[in-house]
Amino acid sequence: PLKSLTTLSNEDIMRFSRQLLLPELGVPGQVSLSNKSVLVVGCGGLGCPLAQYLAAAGIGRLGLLDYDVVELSNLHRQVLHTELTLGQPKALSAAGAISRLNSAIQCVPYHLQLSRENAIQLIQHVLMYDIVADCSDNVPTRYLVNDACVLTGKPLVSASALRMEGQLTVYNYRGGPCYRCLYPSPPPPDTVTNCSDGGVLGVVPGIMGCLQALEVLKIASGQGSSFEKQLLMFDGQEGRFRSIQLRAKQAGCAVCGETPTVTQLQDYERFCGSAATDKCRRLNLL
Amino acid sequence: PLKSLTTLSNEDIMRFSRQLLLPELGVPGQVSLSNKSVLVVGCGGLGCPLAQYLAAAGIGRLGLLDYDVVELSNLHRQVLHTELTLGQPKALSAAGAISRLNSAIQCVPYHLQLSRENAIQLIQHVLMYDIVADCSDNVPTRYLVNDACVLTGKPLVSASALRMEGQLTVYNYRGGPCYRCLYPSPPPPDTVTNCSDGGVLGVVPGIMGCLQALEVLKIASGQGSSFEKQLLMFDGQEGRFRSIQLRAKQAGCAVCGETPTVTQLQDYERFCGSAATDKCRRLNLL
Amino acid sequence: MAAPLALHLEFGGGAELLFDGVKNHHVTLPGQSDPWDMKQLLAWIRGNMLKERPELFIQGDTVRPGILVLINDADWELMGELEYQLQDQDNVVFISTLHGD
Amino acid sequence: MAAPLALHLEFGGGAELLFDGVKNHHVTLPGQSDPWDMKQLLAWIRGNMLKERPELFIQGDTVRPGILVLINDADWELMGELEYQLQDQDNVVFISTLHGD
Ligand SMILES: [Zn+2]
Ligand SMILES: [Zn+2]
Repeated sequence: PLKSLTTLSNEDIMRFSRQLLLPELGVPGQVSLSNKSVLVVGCGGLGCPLAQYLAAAGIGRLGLLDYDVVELSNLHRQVLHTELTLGQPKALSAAGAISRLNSAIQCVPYHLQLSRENAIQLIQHVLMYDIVADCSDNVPTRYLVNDACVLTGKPLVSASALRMEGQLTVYNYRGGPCYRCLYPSPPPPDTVTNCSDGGVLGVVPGIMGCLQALEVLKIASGQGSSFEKQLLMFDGQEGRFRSIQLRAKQAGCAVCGETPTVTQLQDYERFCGSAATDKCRRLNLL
Repeated sequence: PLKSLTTLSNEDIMRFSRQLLLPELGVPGQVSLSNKSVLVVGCGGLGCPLAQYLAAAGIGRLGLLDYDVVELSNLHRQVLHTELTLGQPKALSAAGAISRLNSAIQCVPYHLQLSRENAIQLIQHVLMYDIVADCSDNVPTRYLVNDACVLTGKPLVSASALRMEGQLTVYNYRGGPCYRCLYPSPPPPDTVTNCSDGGVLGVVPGIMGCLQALEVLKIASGQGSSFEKQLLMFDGQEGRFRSIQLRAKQAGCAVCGETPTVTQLQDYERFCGSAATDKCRRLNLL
Repeated sequence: MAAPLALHLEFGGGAELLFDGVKNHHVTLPGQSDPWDMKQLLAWIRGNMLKERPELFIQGDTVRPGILVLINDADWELMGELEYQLQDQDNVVFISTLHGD
Repeated sequence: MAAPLALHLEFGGGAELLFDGVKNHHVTLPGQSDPWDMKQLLAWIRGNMLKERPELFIQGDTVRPGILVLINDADWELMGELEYQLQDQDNVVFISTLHGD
């Protein structure tokens, strides 16, 4: 756990002066940010802007988790990586960029493919963080991260993007639903499109990752979120946002319900019938 | 002007593969992006994410204009700058970061304080660009940039952010209003708050700059914008977006109307009664 | 005998690709003796709008996993799901969950 | 004699700071013989809601430069500006223009 600070250094006061002026944040909010840790699952199109703005704002510790290495086709949206870090693990490339922006942040890279085998390890990682941000690129990881957050009681700020659309919700927070409450069964594998298949305009995950960072900062500073029972939908082609009122936490949910059947992490690739990566191409129908 | 490309290189096809898949963009849209130039006025909280995503997406040339140097209090929101570029002109610091992300972009830094004296120079700069993005931090510059765009016939994608709120509109585009159509008279100087006075949560200009980049990309690729007669308002505290229908271009507008009185650039500091910087503190009332 | 029902149907998140890529559809359901409910609307969409591979949209008598249904900007779970009785001018959205980064 | 009028007034972009920092106000205008218009609403706000320095909000009989007025999510220029006749349950927004980066 982070050592608990109660004041800001003179350098912090200079660096954060423009946000210390905000009545919604102020010194107590800034101190709270510096005592919080956030696990970022996925250092791609969402994770890059998210980690960038969390580090800039002074979150105390960032865990950066990714299984992948930087490829040229990532650079149109994964803006922490550069031509010089092609081939490097994304978690390391992102950590390097973060420390150039704010060297005071504790940055912990995890170059790790999530699987049944390292599920216990993941739970232990999640336990060490206050908030989890799901920036992953595949369905099995989204169920895995959800279940890990419910089992450890952590709020999950989740965003996703594809083509010119994005979605954002906060799960498992203040009586709101978890991912499984909304989606008890995984989608049939041949209906799932990822960014490799369907494409994505890079700035769309940029917008969604920034919005995700804002909700993390609001939770971390004690303001609370606007999205624990809401889904924000963005259509970039029409330039349109829509907020949807979501169901409450479901009594019958397999993981957060009254009589849960999921009490430890499972084999999510088998559960979803697909791999925990966005690499292998599938039927490109939906 | 940019030399006109008609095809993509193999490296471009690799780099942009995920956005080439989009039917809204495709190869013609990508070729169009690579033939377009964008002048970014202000390399601060809006200009940084904007320039980052325009460069990542393959805009052919970026002009980066700023009068200021990087300070520690900028780093919570101006994410192209780093601890290593403290004290450097922002235009240069931003250009360096941009070329690490995409070395094929022509990046032209202008370290320049806009004033009556260099107005002719500004008009000549604007003439060389296809689209202008207003990311500036003060009222006189917003009128100056507006008038320069109207006089040269360029679309102006304008965003602003303060505290936890943001606003976005596209001016002077396809029959929509210009900034003066909406605001014929400048606000009294003692009602104007800037980020130095009022503060800003860093990720709020992050969100607005990304949204601004999306509209620039839509215009540059031929999709057109959603905001030429609309104002997008964002309230970050409530997590709420709202789209407002705006007035049409005004026949009586002093610069874009039927009998314009503003036919060349003026003294905007005198017109507004305030300086073209966000440095000098003013009454902190609104 | 109830009057015909005008609805605004929207498809998003990729679900529109099953409907010729068109996101917005204004449809009119014919008048019938009982009120229209969501279950009947799904059957009507299957019979009148879905061109091919209906199993990518409907499984059994409900939507397939991974599609969220919204009635007038609220999760249909809050509205009674399949039993919700449609009103004239209702807005019904079918949104495919996104998973990309 | 027209009935009292319930309005939802919103202030944003900093304009709320003139109203104790409160963005949302539900107000009821008393019944009067003629319909209420925007000009009268501004005078009513000045007399009943503005605590100090009214010139930061109102100049002459209209809002000061740099404040945009929206009636039911449309620019008031489209609605007749000061002459617009208010309806019960109207939503009126006063938004201060932002200039920061
Ligand atoms: Zn649940
Ligand atoms: Zn005009």
